[in-house]
Order: sequence, then structure tokens, then C-alpha cells
Amino acid sequence: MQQAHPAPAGIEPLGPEDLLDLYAAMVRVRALDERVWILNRQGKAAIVASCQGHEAAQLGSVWALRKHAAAHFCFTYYRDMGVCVAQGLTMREVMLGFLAKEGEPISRARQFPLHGADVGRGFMNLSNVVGSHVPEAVGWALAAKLRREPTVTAVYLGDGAASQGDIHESMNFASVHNLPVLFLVENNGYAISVPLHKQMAIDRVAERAAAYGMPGVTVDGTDVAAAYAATAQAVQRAAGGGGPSLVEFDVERYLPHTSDDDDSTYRSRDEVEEGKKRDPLAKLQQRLLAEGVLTPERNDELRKAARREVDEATDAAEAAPYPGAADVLDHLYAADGR
Amino acid sequence: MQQAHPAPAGIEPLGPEDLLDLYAAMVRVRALDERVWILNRQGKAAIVASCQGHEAAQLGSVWALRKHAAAHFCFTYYRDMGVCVAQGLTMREVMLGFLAKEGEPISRARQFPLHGADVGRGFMNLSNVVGSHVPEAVGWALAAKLRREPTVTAVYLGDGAASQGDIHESMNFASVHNLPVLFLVENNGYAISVPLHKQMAIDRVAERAAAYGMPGVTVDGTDVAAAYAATAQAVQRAAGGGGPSLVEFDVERYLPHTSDDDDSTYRSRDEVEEGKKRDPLAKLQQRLLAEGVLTPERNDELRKAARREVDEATDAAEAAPYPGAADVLDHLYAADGR
Amino acid sequence: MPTLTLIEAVREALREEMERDPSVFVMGEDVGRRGGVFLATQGLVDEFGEERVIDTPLAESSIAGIAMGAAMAGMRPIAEMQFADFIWPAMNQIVGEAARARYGTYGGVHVPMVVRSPYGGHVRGGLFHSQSVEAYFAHTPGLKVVIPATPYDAKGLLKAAIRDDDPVIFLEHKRAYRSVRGDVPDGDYTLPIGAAEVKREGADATVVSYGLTLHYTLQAAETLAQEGASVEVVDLRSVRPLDAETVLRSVRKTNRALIAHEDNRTGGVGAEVSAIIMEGAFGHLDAPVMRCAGLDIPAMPFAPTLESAFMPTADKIAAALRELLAY
Amino acid sequence: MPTLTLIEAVREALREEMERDPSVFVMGEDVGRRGGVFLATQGLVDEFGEERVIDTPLAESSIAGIAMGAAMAGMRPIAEMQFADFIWPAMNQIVGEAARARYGTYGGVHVPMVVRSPYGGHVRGGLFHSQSVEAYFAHTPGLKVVIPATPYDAKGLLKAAIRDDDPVIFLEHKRAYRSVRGDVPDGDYTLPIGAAEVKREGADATVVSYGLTLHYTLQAAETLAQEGASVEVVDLRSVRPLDAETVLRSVRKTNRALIAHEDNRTGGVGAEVSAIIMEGAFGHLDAPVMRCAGLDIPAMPFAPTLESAFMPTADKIAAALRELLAY
Ligand SMILES: Cc1ncc(C[n+]2csc(CCOP(=O)(O)OP(=O)(O)O)c2C)c(N)n1
Ligand SMILES: Cc1ncc(C[n+]2csc(CCOP(=O)(O)OP(=O)(O)O)c2C)c(N)n1
Ligand SMILES: [Mg+2]
Ligand SMILES: [Mg+2]
Repeated sequence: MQQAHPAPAGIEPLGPEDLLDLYAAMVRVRALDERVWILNRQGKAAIVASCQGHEAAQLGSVWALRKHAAAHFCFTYYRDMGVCVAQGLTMREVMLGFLAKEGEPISRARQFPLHGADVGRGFMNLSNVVGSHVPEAVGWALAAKLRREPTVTAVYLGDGAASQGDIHESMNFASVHNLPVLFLVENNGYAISVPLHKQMAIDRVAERAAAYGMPGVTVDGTDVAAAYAATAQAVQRAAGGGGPSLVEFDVERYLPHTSDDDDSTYRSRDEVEEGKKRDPLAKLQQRLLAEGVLTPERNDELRKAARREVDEATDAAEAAPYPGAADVLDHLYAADGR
Repeated sequence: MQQAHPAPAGIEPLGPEDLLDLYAAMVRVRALDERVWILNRQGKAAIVASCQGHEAAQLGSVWALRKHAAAHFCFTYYRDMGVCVAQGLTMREVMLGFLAKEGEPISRARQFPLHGADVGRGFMNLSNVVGSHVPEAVGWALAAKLRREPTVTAVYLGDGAASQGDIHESMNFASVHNLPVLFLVENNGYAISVPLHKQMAIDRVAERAAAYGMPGVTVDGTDVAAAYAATAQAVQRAAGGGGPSLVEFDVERYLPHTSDDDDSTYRSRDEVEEGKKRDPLAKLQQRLLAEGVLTPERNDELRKAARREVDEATDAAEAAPYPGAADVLDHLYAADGR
Repeated sequence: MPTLTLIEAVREALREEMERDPSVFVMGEDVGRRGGVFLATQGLVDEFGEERVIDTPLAESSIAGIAMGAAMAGMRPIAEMQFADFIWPAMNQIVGEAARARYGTYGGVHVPMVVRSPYGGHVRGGLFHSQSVEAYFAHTPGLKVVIPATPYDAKGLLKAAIRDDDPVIFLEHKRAYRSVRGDVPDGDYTLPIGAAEVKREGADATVVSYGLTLHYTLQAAETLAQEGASVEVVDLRSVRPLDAETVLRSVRKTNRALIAHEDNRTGGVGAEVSAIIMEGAFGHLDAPVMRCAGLDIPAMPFAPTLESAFMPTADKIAAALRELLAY
Repeated sequence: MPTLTLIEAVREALREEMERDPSVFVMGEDVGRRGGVFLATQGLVDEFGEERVIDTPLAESSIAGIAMGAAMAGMRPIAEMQFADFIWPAMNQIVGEAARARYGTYGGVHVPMVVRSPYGGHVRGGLFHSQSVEAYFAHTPGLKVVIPATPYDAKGLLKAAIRDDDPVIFLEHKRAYRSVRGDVPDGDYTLPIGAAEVKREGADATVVSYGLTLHYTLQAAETLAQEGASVEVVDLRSVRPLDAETVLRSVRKTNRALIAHEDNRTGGVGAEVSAIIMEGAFGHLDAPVMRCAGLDIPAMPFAPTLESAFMPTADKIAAALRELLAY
């Protein structure tokens, strides 16, 4: 088997089974993502931020956490459907979130889709205030250190978020205290409409890592093996007491920022088409077919199964009622818990 | 004449007259600083943050701004008495501030000593919230750029301030917009009691400059020629459209943080004594005497004149009344101006 | 007179002020090519160029702080906070710095800056795209806080805010942006900041309101009119300075008052208005001053059912008025 | 019973709670070797080590945010903001994040964090070391805001705050730190957060107060007693939750109310208390509820003359009481 991106020293490259697993996961996430966008266009989902183009980074990094840390926890942001699904959020649950229906498990439809917390399944996304979760993730890692727990905390953020003061403070504190935390930057070159060169005078967010004395690396975040390997190395380091790292994934956002956005005023169609050529799903499919790991038949099956799962999830969510308002005051304080 | 610290390329080293000028200024500032500390111990000055140990950095940098920028403006912090005096604040005015008396010119005794603004004399220190002035300085530089004015803005800050998110955001914005602003870091190794290694995992604040694609340099900030030369180079760059720079001055704070502080719990006396060996005033005096630029007689005269000036300033401030409260509501809004 | 939406009025004011005064410029996230996520700044970059319409990095504290610095240096920046929910990282620069600069320098510097921000909900914005933030800033001496309810007020007050020599927080209700239309004269006019306006005359009760809730209040007043009650509606227009005179004049006439706002009830602007009426019209009151406000939960949940439960709607205001009138 | 100063009571509560529960830890600027700039944490690093007494970099937003993260993970952090004036950079983490975490996850996570901070003035702290900040947080659903006036309350309430499963802002008046002494029992006790206390009984008027001003209020009540008036003094002790019951019970008895606090008058806690009395005791009032508060300027000027002009002193409270009683 050909190894396009050799893994860093000490990291065993992903085998065919893992790659197939990852591929299946990416197929599911893509099918789900495409559907919620359609539901938005149908007026059923109020807001959608697509993870298309980011899947390899999201799933590859979770695989690395799973395999190289005794325990891990993910602080996600709105674009991280892939991470949430990898952590075990079901399609039905995701759909309940997009349609804001009764039974939505992580915020009870109080929040935007994919926002809320599921401590049991190891992820949270508390707020829409970009960057705010990063110090919280560092605090989670501090708690793990103080309690001598083996958890590696991963915090996902965009290139835009990296401009926030909170990120500076967080990376600084994490490095002073040598905390087991990974800063995983999904750099898609845009903060909504603002291109990278208006966000920073350097080429890569990873160049910032040196300012905190931590390792920083940029990898092709559309290549799942590369995303896996770079993250795995950082996980090993953190798990072994080596402290924080920054891993930057070079990815593409070839859809508008969210379903509310129209990117035609600030991005040329050529640029968008160029971006689509880096589609992580197509790339992995091509590789696996070429390597014989995936057969066309198996591929068809996977895709059909994903669509079926999405259909069922959609039907279930559409059939569910909106939450009743009787509990609108609940869970403000401990005493208000029901 | 021997040149202990050769100036960077393109920067003419300070001549004997400038050095004598600088020496005289340092003598004045030191005399003033020592007196306000005494006034605090006498219960007359409510709060004092001493600039002893920082004078070469403060005065050397202002001299560089004066000589290499067509115009300049300084955003200072509480420890920058040297900068304020170099910008023209008189001893009497400084004393009115420390004693909070009527006639204090930059805040009318509404604020701590050395806090307020004097746009005419080119400095301001609006607040005690550490680091908050840094984005404001960047905004001042942005205005200069938009108005095509040749002002170089200098913002002074401590090593402690450098941990604030605002500093990250400011340096980033300044570099993206290539603004004529200098970040002048007076690194004395402590934020009150917190030593550098608890503040950052790197050795020097200047290592952060690369994270913004700007030059960063650390110099001996107790050597006035070195402080001058490093700043001059950054000023030239900014004035020439080259954008922002970070200059870090390695200095000593061998007194407690402020007159409210007791440093004996967190600093060994040995460390403090070591620090005193780098006294910028003693070092410059020794150099100028050795080089024959300063005679013992001239030195005596300078010191006596400074003491006399301090005495007069103190007498005047002690004789002045506290401000009346009739105008306590004035200047809240434009309409409240009197 | 042309009929504009509230956001069109905002855009017109921005454009005219930038034309009038070269020291006016706009900065914020996505304000350039994108024209702002609500399109308030649409077209400005084409007309005035990238120097005066600055797409900033995603960093609210520095957006406010840099604007403040430029303002002290003589410019008239208009800083956009993309949603009011994201103003908190800028709190120190606004409340700690900008609000105190003039006072703390005895007039040595001042901060002619406007911080514009879309606020409020009922647009499926969920907990973090729906918040009302005015009470925090209305409590802060040194700031002005303007909240226009109509396109006419929006244009005239935004122009006044830009020309004001002190920092103004200018809050525009997101749901009002396109749902509220009204006549707006072409060309230049300003309205005084700090002057409330009686938007509907009445005799039996006063409702003090502002922003989107003003419109719900007017609907409620109409409902009550059909029930035979005459309700006066006072639009504060700015919550700092707060025009106590106009409020008191109305309450002294009607002898009953309700305050209606979308912000959380506890410690909201309604509390201050209630206290002002207590102090200035105690002897005139036939009933206690009442409040109809957003629920005391942290902003507005996402599900439509929960969002509606949060909102002080026309129905809820009408119900509160009936209670007030029945007292 | 030992007599302690307020800051000694704070220190004792911290020490006892850290001893009791290994998940309690302290973080902030200079809290370690230095023991805090007011010495509230003096000695803790010797007893509990550097892991549980963390000297942080100078960065308030992350101090709050990191504490919040650790709290969600099951720790009980006590984050110190060195002066309340420096809490603004942390506003987003406190108001935007910590206050909403439980609500926004339907109880999925919660934030058992305490943010301690010295507040208030009359210590020559000038514009940036004197501020009262409680109204901002009292307006925020999801937070609790505790302000003890006595050493006894400080110890019992701080222990309750540390054990509370929700974020508590715990404000300690700087001037009260060493000037206020009182009996404090050795060992463990807690006081309920959200319960006001009548600190002096009276019949002719009620003053609602808290913090340092409570002591000035008691002095004023004493003065008025000498003039023949009997004044009841209610100490709120927490301004969110705010114990409306106790306030209303007192006002229904005395029929007159004054609110006294050091914070700026406009939009302060006094406004909410006035509105609550309006709503809950309107029929009992013989006079309008009045307010005696800090001037509406951005915190307290440095010169002693100006500082005194700002403060609601015992004299000013007594004068306000005379006006109230004469109504
Ligand atoms: C503090 C804050 N400011 C502004 C916004 C509005 N906003 C939402 S997403 C976004 C851009 C984020 O870009 P990036 O971090 O690169 O993530 P991406 O969407 O590209 O994955 C902005 C400006 C916000 N949610 N929070
Ligand atoms: C935002 C903020 N946090 C905390 C403080 C309290 N404080 C005043 S000075 C200081 C240390 C500053 O250290 P540094 O920046 O290194 O300056 P230095 O005093 O050493 O010159 C601290 C923590 C403050 N004034 N502002
Ligand atoms: Mg991006
Ligand atoms: Mg320092």
C-alpha cells in the first residue's frame, strides 16, 4: 500500500480498516450535511453552517484522539458536525437540533444546532461567541492535570477565531502550565468574508505557536491521513506530559459561511471551484478505490446506507413536535433543575 | 570615544552632547522619583510607582522618537514618569499629581499621578487597566495613516501587560495594516509578584513579534545608548512606511511594585541587590565620567540643580489646595465642559 | 417622501455622513465587500474605498479600542459589532476606557466614536444572536445609548450620533431591520439625542418603550383602543440620556404607567424608568408602575416555541395594560 | 467568639474550604507568594502548594474562562479579579459564557465557580481602583452576586458561594476589609445566598443597603435615632438573587423607603429595588421611594475632596432620611 503522507516518527500510519472506517464516517457526515442545507432552503432549518471541506480534519483528528489518548474531550465550534458525529451524536439527534425539536439532547433546542454539551460523549459547544471556548478548554485541561486524569483536551477553532485575544491568553497559559491540550485550527482562509491576508500578516496560524514555546505544524487538512498523523503526534506529546501543541489544518470552505451568507460578493467562482478540487471525501474515495481498499460496490452500499439513515433521521425530526414552553425557566440555576 | 554598543546600521550613535542631555534628564527624573517615594512614606502621596531602573529605556526611546520622527506621540503606563518628563511635564506638574492638588494639568487630580492626557505635549495615560492603552495607541497610529500625518506612535507596556489579549489583537491589527506604531516593552521580569516564568513559557517578549510578521528585538534597557539605537531603528522603519516593530527593554525593577507593595515575600534581597548593579543612572554616570564627557563638578551641579528643582516643585505642590468639588460633574460629556 | 426600511435608513445615514465628513470611517467584521452580514454597509467600500471601510480581524476588544484611539486622534470612527451578543469582549474598551476618557482627562481628550450593533431577537437567533444589551451601557456614565424604533429616527439619530463628540452605543433591532418601514426624507437632518417622543397620544395610561417593542406597544395600544381605552405611547429613543421630563409629563397626565422592553426584566431599563416615575410622579399615580419585559433567562432560546415564550409581544403588553387599567 | 476583620474572615473561609474539599483551588494575579495585593490569600500557597494556588499571567478574560472550564470539569475554582475595575476584560467569559452554560445545555454542564473581587472606594483608589460593578452582574440571569457587609456574613456567604453549583460573583469592599470588624465563630457555617437580613429594626422608615454603605446607613440610623426617628436597615447581602420578600415586609411596616448604595445612581441596584417596592408595596407607601447613591460620574476621582463628593456618606444618608421622613 502506497503511503502518500508518511506519518511522523513514532506514529503508525492508519491501516486499511481504519481508513475504510473513516471513509464511512465521512460519507455519513457529508450526506447529513448536504441534507440540512436542503432543509434550510426548504425553510425548515433556520441556520446551517456546513462542514463540507473540513471533514478529513475533523474526523482524522478525532481518530487520532481515540487511538492515542486514554481519554479525550472535544471543545467544538459551529462547523464541527464531523467531530460531534464522530463523538457519537446520532443523525437523528443532529436533525432534531437543526429543526429545533423536542428531544434534542444537547441543549433541548435552546441553542443553535450542534450547540450544547454532552459530557458523556465527550464534547461541548456552549456558545456562538467565536473563540470563547478556547480558555474554557484550557480550564478543562487544567482540571485534568490537577486531578491526575489522563484526558487530552482538544479545542477546535477557525482561522478567524485565532485573532481573538482569548486565544493568545489561552495558548500562553496552556504552555506556562504545560497542559494536555491541543489547539486544532481549521484554517479555511476566511472569517465569513474576510480573507486571511486581512486577518494576519503571516501565512499560517501555526507560526504563532513559537510565541508560546509550543510546537506548531500545518498539514493538508483535506487529507485524512495527514490530519490523523499530525494530530496523533500532538496527542502523544500531550498524553506523555509534553504539553500543548498547535495543529493547523489547511482546509477549504467552498460553500458560503452559513446558510444566511451569500459569498458571491467576496469570492470568485473560480476560487470556489479550485477549492472543490480539494474535496476530502472525493480524495479519500479516489485513494481507497485506487488502492483496492474500497470496491465500487461497497462504496455504493455505504452511500446508500448513509442516505437511508439521513432519510430516517429527517423523518423522525420532522415528525417530532417543537418543545413545549413550560420548562423555559428551568435549569437557570441548580435549584431550577427538573 | 569608545562605543560600547554599536548602533544598528543606519543609526548614528548618540554624540557627547546628547548623552549629557540624557544624563541630565535622568538625574532630574531620579531625583523626582526618589522624592515622591519619600512623600508617600510621609503619608503625603497616596500612591507611587517608581521608574527607577527603567530610566534609560524611557528616556533613550523618547530621544530616538524626537530625532527620527517628524512627529511622535506616546501612550504611556503608570511607570513612565521618565517618558512624561521627557515629553515636557514639569516637576511642579508631576508633584501636583502625586499630591492630588489643584492645577494638576493632565487629569485635574481626578486620576492617579501621571494619568490623564496632554495632547499638546504628546502623551496620554488614560487608565490603570493594564494593557488597555495598546489598542488605543494602534488606533492613534491608524488615524495618522488615514490622515497622511507623519506621526510615529509609541506605546509603552510592561512584561505583564504582554499577557493580555488586547496586546495580541493590537499587534496583529498593526501589522496587517502596516501602521507606524512601536510596541515598547519594559520587561523588568515581574508583574507585581509574578515572575516571568509564570507569565510565559518563552524567554523574551520579543519572540512574539514573529507571530505578527514584525521585527522584534531585545536590548539592554539599562544602557541608554542601546535603548536609543534600537528604538531609533524602529522609528526609522515606521516613519519610512515599514510598519510596526516591537522593542523590548531588559530592565530592572529593584523597588517594590508600588508604594503599596512589599516585595520581601516574593523576591530575595540578593536578587534585588543584583538588580541594583544595573542602575542605568550609575552606569551612564560612570561611562560619561570615564569618557571625560562629564566632569565631577558638572555632575555635582546637575545633581544639585535637580534637587533644587524638586524642592521647589514639592513646596509649590504642598502649598497648593486640593481641588474644589464644584466641578466634580464637569467634562462627563461635551455639553458638560466648562 | 421615500419609504425606507430601518436598515436602509441606517445605510443612508452612513453614506451621507461619510460623504459629508472625510474623518468618518467604518470598521468591523465583514463591513467591506460583504457589506456587513445585515448589509448595513453595503456599497460603502465601492464608494469610499478600503481605507475608510475596514474589514477587521475577528477581535471585538481591539475593534472598539482601535476605534477609540482613532477617535481621540480626531477621526469619527463607526465601529460595528456584528451582533450585540458579541460586544462583551469589547466591554473594557467601551465601559472602562471610552466612557471615561473625557472625564478622566478633564476634557483633555474625547471620543467621538459610534459603536453600532444589531441587537434583539425574534429572528430565530438563539441564545447568542438575540440579546438586548442596553441596560449595561445605560448604567455607564460617559456613554450615550441610542435605540431607534423607526427609519426616520434611525437616520436622524445615527447622523447625530456620528456628529456627537462622545461615545454613542447605537443599537438597531434585527427584526425591525426589514419589518419596519417608514417615511424618511432625502438628505440631511439630525434628531437630538436624549429626547423621547410621544408616538401615540392617549389619556388613560402611558406605556414607555423603545426599539422593536415600541411597535408591539403601538399594536397593543390599538387593541386597547378597540376596547375603549386610550393609551399614550412614549418612545424613549435613547436610554442614556433618558428623557425623564417627557416620561413624567405623560404619566402626570395619564396617572398610570407600564414599561415595555425586550431586555430581561430584572435590572433592565424599566427598573430605572419605574424609579424615575416613583421619584417624579408619585403623587400622580393611580396604580403601581408595571413592567412587561423579556423573561429572566439568559437571552432567547432557539426553538420557536421557546422564543415566543421569551418575547414581550403585543398580546402580552395588551394583557399588562388591562391589568394596569383595572387596578 | 474571635473578632476578625472582613478580610480575615474571607481568608479563613478560603482556607477552611480548601481544607475541606480538594477540588477547591484559587487562581489569579499575585495570589501565591504575595498572598494577593490585599493579602486575602496570604499563606494559602504554603499550606496548599502552587497547584492549588495559581499565580496567573495578567489576563482577566482567561482567568475567568479557564476557571470556568475547570469548574465544568468538576473543580471548584475561586478566581480572583485583583480589583473589580479590572473585571471588564472578563465580561464575556462571565456574562456571555459562565452565566449561560447551565441554561444553554439544559443542565448538561454547570459552573461551580466563584469570582472574588475587591470593589468600591473611599481608599484614594482613583477612577480605576474604586469601582462598584454589581449592577452589571445583577442584571445577568444565571449569575449570583453576593456582597457581604460584615465579617460574619463574609465567611458564611463565601463558604456558601464556594459550595454553590452556579457561578457567584463575590464582591468585597476594599474599605471594609480592615475597617470593619466583627465576631466570627471558629469553624464551619454557611449562610443562604439570597436572604437579606434586617440589621437594625425600626418603625418609621426602611433603608435598603449593602456592602460598605450598610455601615454608613447604620451610622445614619443612629443619628436619626438621636433625632427621634426609628429607622429599619435591611442588608441585601446578595443583589442577585434579591430578597424582595424581606424588603417588602419591612416597607409594608414602615411605609417609607430609601435605598443607599455606593454605585452610580442611574440604573444601579437601587432602581430595581425601587421598582420592586413599587410593584409589591405601592399601597403601603406614604412617600416616594428615594435613592442615595454615588454620583453619576465614571467612578471615583483621586483627589480626596472629589472622592468625598462622590461618596454616599452617613451624613448624606441621614439627610436623605430626613427628607423622606418629612415627606
Ligand atoms: C465574538 C464573535 N464575533 C463575531 C461573530 C460572528 N461570526 C460568526 S462566525 C465568524 C467567522 C469565523 O471565522 P473562522 O473562525 O475562520 O471559522 P469558519 O467559519 O471559517 O470555520 C464571525 C465573524 C461571532 N460569532 N462571535
Ligand atoms: C487589567 C489589570 N489587571 C490587573 C491590574 C493590577 N496590576 C497593576 S500593575 C500590575 C502588574 C503589571 O506588570 P507589568 O506590565 O510587567 O508592569 P511593571 O509594573 O512591571 O512595570 C497588575 C497586575 C491592573 N492594573 N489592570
Ligand atoms: Mg475560517
Ligand atoms: Mg513588569
